[in-house]
Amino acid sequence: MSILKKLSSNKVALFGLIVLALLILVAIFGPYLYETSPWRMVNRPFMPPLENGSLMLGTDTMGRDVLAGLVYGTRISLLVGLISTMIALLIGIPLGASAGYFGGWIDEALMRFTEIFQTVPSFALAIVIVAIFEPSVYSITLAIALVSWPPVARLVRGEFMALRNQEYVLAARLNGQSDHNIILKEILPNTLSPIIVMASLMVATAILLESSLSFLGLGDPEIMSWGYMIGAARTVIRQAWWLSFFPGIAIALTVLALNLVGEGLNEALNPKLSGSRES
Amino acid sequence: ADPVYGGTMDVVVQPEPPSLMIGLYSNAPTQQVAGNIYEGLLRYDKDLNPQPLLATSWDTSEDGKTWTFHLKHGVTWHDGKPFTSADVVFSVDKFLRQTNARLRQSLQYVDSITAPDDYTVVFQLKQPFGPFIGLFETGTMPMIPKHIYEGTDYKTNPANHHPIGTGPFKFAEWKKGSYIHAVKNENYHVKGLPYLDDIYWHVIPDAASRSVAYETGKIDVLPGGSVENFDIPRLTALDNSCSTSDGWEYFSPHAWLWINNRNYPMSDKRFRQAIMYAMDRDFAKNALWNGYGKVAKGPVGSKTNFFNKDLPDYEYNPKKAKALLKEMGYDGTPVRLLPMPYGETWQRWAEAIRQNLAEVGIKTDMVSSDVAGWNQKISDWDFDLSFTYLYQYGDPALGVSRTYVSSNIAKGSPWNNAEGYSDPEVDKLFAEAATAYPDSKRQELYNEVQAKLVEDVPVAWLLELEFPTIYNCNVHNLIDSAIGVNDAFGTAWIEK
Amino acid sequence: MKPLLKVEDLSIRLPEGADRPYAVQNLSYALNPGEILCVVGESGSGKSMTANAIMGLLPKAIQAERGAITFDGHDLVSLEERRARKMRGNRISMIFQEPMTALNPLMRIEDQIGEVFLIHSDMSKQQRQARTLELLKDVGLPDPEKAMKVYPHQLSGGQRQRVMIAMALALEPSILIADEPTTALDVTTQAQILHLIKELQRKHGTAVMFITHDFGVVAEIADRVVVMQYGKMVEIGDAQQVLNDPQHDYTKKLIAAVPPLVAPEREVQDRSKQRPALSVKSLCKTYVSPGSWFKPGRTVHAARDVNFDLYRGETLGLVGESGSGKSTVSRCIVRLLESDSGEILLDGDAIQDLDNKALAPYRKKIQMVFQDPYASLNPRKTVGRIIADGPIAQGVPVAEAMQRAKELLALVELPETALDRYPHEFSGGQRQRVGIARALAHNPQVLVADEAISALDVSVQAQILELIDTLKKKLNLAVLFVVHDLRVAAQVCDRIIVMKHGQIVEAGETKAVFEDPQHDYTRNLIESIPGADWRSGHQPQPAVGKIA
Amino acid sequence: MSIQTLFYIGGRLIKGLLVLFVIAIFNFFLIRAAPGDPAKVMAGEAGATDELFLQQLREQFGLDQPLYYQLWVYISNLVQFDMGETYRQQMPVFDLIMDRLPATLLLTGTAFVLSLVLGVLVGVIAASNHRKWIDSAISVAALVFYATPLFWLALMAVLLFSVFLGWLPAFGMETVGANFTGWDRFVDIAEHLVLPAMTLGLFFTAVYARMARTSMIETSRADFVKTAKAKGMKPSRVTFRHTLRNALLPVVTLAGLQAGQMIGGAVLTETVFAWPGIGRLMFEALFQRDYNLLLGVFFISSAMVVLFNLATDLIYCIVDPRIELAK
Ligand SMILES: Nc1ncnc2c1ncn2[C@@H]1O[C@H](COP(=O)(O)OP(=O)(O)OP(=O)(O)O)[C@@H](O)[C@H]1O
Ligand SMILES: Nc1ncnc2c1ncn2[C@@H]1O[C@H](COP(=O)(O)OP(=O)(O)OP(=O)(O)O)[C@@H](O)[C@H]1O
Ligand SMILES: [Mg+2]
Ligand SMILES: [Mg+2]
Repeated sequence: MSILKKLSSNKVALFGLIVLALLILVAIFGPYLYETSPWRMVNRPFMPPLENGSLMLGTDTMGRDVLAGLVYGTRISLLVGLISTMIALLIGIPLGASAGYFGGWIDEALMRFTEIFQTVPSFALAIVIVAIFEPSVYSITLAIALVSWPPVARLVRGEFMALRNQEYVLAARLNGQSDHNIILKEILPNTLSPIIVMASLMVATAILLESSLSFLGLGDPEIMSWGYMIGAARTVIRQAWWLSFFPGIAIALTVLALNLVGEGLNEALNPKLSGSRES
Repeated sequence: ADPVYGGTMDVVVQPEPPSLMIGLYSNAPTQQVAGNIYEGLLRYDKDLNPQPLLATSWDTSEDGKTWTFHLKHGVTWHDGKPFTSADVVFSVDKFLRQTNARLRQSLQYVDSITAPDDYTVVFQLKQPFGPFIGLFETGTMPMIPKHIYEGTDYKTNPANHHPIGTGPFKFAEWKKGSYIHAVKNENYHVKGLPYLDDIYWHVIPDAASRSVAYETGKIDVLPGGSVENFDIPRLTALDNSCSTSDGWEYFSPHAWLWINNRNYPMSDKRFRQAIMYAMDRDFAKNALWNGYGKVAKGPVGSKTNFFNKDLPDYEYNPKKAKALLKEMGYDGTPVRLLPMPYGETWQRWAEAIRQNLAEVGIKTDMVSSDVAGWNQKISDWDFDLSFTYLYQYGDPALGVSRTYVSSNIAKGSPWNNAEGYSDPEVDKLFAEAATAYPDSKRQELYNEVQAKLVEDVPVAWLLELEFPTIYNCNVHNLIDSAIGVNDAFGTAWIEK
Repeated sequence: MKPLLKVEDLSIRLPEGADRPYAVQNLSYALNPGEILCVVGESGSGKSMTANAIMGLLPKAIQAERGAITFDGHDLVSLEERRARKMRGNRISMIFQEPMTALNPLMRIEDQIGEVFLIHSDMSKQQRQARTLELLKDVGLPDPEKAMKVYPHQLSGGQRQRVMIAMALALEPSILIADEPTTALDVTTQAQILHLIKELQRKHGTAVMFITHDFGVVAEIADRVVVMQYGKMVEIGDAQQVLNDPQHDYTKKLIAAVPPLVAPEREVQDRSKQRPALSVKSLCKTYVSPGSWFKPGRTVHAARDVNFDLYRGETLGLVGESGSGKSTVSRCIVRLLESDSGEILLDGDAIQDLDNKALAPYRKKIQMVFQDPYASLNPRKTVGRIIADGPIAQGVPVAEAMQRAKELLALVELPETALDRYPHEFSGGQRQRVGIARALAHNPQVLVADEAISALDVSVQAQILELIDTLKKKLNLAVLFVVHDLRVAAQVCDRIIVMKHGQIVEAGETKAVFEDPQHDYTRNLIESIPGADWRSGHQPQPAVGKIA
Repeated sequence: MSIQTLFYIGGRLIKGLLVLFVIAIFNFFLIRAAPGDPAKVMAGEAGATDELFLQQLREQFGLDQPLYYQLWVYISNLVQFDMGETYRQQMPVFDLIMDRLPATLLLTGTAFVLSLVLGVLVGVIAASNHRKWIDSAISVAALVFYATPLFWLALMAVLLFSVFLGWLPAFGMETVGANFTGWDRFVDIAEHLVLPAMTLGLFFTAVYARMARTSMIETSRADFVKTAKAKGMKPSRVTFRHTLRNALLPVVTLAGLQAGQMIGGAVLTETVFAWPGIGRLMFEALFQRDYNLLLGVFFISSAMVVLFNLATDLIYCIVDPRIELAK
């Protein structure tokens, strides 16, 4: 589609897109390169990178393959990022849409509700939720989703408020279309581009959040994730820099790629920024 | 070199103690700090022999039931009031009996505590109690000022915020979240002590920061367990950095895996034995504990009294483990593994053991939880396998039997017989051993019970832990008793 | 006479990807001292670009490729920036189209005007203030002392435009460039502003380059006229000559599209026996903007006791100034707004209190055409769906609805292939046709058109008007035509209602109202129409063919 | 200040209090959903326990009461601005928080001001060099900092500046035991502040820089900027008098939102740098199930958010005359 075309004409965004595509490939197929789990202690601990041909990034404190950890971590990071974003959208969009479309007391009630979530410091809330429901991929994903939906609701509400009085929406009402229809078929498709942009950035934020939680020891113990790797490597950062360095780079790169794509999308989808007309 | 006076010592305390009122809170960080402020009647040297402190001498009757303690003259509390036998009676009979759960168990054997005069205290026991003379250390039986606490609500007494003891250091200030400051007690009852002017205990919540603090010279003493084990070789290799494993003899922390004996497949002895064979405890000792510690042979630590030297070994032998599993017809039911939320090393250890178990065909699901959740799960018996480590307090009757006797099976505590092991013979042997007299008789009984337990594997013993204390070599005489940094730093001094 | 400013062979190149290679091409004309030169042309013809080039305000990506702009012995195209700055705001100044956004919202009026003095003179603060006050008085701002202290948002559009003019004239420049300064304003306000510019120009002898696309405005003020199309100048000449005797086809076409200000003779029908298709009785609507604990809400009576009937086969014009309540009334009628009281009878049935469900069958009978051809079509739907979705929602099978959409496209003179295309692929006029097709999909009896042509270029306007007229006759529609352009109203309406502050002040047959307005307000409106004398029947009409 | 503004502030505060009230109830139940209780945790630390001991603790904390009663006690204390006592430290929650809050405010405040000033400055530089190399350089740098996990950055900073270079202290808020006063103390704290404020601030610097840049570019296309240029103004003056002020409006909004969130967001930084703030306090309270303390920290940080939001709106209203408070 033309969006893709526009995206790929933006070199920086293209770079992000390529990195992201590679990451997705690694996430999907990477684990098949390793027969067993990334937890397997394959060699002596603290082997620096490049020392052993089959262990390119060396081994960690327990003699586990760092590269294997990174590969498995990709999948989990992307998955947690994507799913939590999806849940946040599933909460935020209907909420924001109803608030923005119906206005009045519905708006008031929903926005007060949103405000409560926005008033509690989000990272602290995420920590508490994960700690309370005990760390697992599910609780982490849920916690991230729960703290990240309010901006979605606000954005969607804003868009709906702006669009609900657009003439094509009025026309649809005159046509006798139901509210349900108008929300879903008339307005929602027109709010998609800012939502997509926001979602791409939310995935990035979610990945950061997941790694922060893991770093604090609130990761899923069954799962090798980047944040876990850094958290576990923190105590040995002096002996083995590579243990926290590589996962740190992996996170930064992923988040960077997502941001680049997000910005590229923003430019491609938002005519205000596309700079074709400046007057 | 000769001791010199003066100087400030910076010590790490982790985590921040909840309170310094040692009579109410008997956890390690409280004792680390308050051990300098409060004192018990006795101390113990590194071979666990009692030494005089507030009591200058003690004697026991022929039948081992009457113990008489003679108190030191001229001891004063930090507020200037004299310390007398009335304080001892109040502390033990009133205060600690009410507040200290662990001591309460032992006080069951005590019939009465009386003070014939100001400097004599007599403990009358119901029957001989082998470990009795081991109860007088600061953390177990601290002396509490009667004139401050009598007739008050102990828990809310304002003095809890400004502890008054007889120790070589006086409480000065506690900046919550940052540090605790104690200064020299000029009127300390041991002439010439202490050497140090003051001590700061720093609260540094993060282990990595603690090692950086030591490295940059901000901290003189890292008590055992306050940095991650991975850092120990590096920190000890620094210039002018010393380390010692001394000071844990009294506690001799013993680590094991709880095995919930109630459920299949753990209910099968062969399964439990298989676990013992499956674990590579030497690897754990070397990779995780930097070679510190000792692979545990059985329920009693090798430094604890009445250790049985002739127990068989469970060596690392996956083949044997697999054979045992096959023999019992293990169907591959996965078991839950609950790591101990006490830091990196424990987490890594759980990962290693999970891998060990996986290799012999036992699938584990790791369950994650924080300290509270972990406590709760163990207390509620909601686990299959879980880590723990417990102190032995120098005597199996104090620190070992509690884990194995069936009278101690009760929901609600993570420190009793949580694994649910029950064997009448073991119960009987432990009960007899605690009150047998003299020690040779006890040794016999304990040997027997250890052999029985090692065969049954009610829990999977891991290591006798050692937590080396790392300190600046300018500090001398840091550790001079069996409780190490938990004792007062009265004799410690800093070379200029 | 020596020209003040000379544009010679100017070509401005557009960046790649623009809709054409040059914004303006080989442009040459001169501006004489003291004259008003109007630059006219349709949207995108390069009018603003030329002005920007003169001011040295071309966007970075756009460069004057060739040519010269000579002023006071300097070539403005090649003049170095530092010296050009001295000229800007001082010798040449400019007013922009949008008074609402052309002022800095965060600065007081006083400071924004004072800034000009600050840059170009060394007046003291007091002097600056005094001059500012004088200027504001000059441009006829009410209560100038107070106006100095306010922020732009506290002024109306017309007032803001006056501030802009004051600012532009602050240093008595030799040249004033006005880029569509009245397009966004009401007719009455427009008349005042035009008057003001003319006045000031006479007083100070300023040369004015006036950019507009409205021939009425040209007729009102121009001395000379430049006509532009696609970046090229197609005609230049005296105002009278260009207006009344255009040479170039394009100019002819433009002028022909301007509706003459005479209401054509119409057959007056007696409809008293007919039942009205729509009947509005004592309609009231009041907006109360919510106040708070200590501040009373703002109350606007947007419709007060509005009464009228509308019959099939007739076009009723609803005119009035901005804010007089036209949209309010029309939206109440179609039940997009809830009225406060009064009755709305559609084909004899009262519909004002029906709930959504009960209203559904009536929705078919009354439909609306919207103002903005860009905003009124959902950009994510195909034209076919846009037209068919209404009937589909009312239960018509999809295939049948699509078939009907095809017929409707033919009816509004759009190709059948439009069915599967998206709105952005169409021009404004074509989109408006889609909008009309959508409104007709239900076979309505009443069609409400709220400013349905205001957003379109003149030539396109004419086409849409004709289409509506044809359809009205063909389908025997009752059309409520809301419009602020009286020229248009005069041409298309059978009867006219004039609104002011939510009330109907005058109603009657179009011709009667125009020729003999009863109410002062109506009279004032008619007099404010720019170039009222031109093409009002008092002068000979240009001989032009009918436009397609 | 006009009576209207006062009324407005009053109204907002009341609304804020209502929100806080709901949050308090929400948190109350959330926290009780966690397994374990403070008595267990404390018993656990003691290394030995029996039912009697647990019972004593629960009685002392009032945890033996039914849940609705505990809630009632909590709420009725709260409306009297009493947050109860901490279970561990046995002191009023409010005192403990007030003890730790200044440290957090110092850290986040410094980071906030630093990042706002630096971010806007860098953003403006980038925008005024739009599409030149310096713009790209700044954009890339901002993106990289934006994408780098905070805790990782903190680790690297400690490694570099404290361990290898030895320039700056790696943890704590001041040199303990040095007993500095006056200027010396100020310098001491400042030195300790550098690393944590930098790590916390860098991320936000990146955020503001990006925001300021976009906003500047967008605003520079506004009509009134054209008007200003048409007056013959120097570009620098156009930028600072006209573009910047308008471009800052969205930055102010964002900054207000984030100022509130920074309080809670400092947990990571406070952990790595052993900064004795309330983020860390919360973290510990959570794991110790110190309900009152945890609720207190949540309440205070939420209250800060409410206050910051109000402050933002007031500032916004001062900066932007179009905004009328009473709306
Ligand atoms: N910033 C820009 N970048 C690219 N093309 C532009 C830009 N600004 C204007 N154009 C193009 O330049 C041409 C002339 O535009 P200009 O603004 O001068 O038209 P105009 O006659 O003023 O129209 P209007 O009546 O709509 O104001 C148009 O084709 C337009 O698309
Ligand atoms: N939603 C609203 N809330 C409050 N006041 C409103 C609202 N909509 C319109 N008004 C006010 O009602 C009055 C009539 O507005 P309306 O839109 O009907 O005027 P109009 O004649 O259509 O004007 P225009 O020619 O500008 O379209 C105006 O004063 C307007 O400010
Ligand atoms: Mg223009
Ligand atoms: Mg209108």
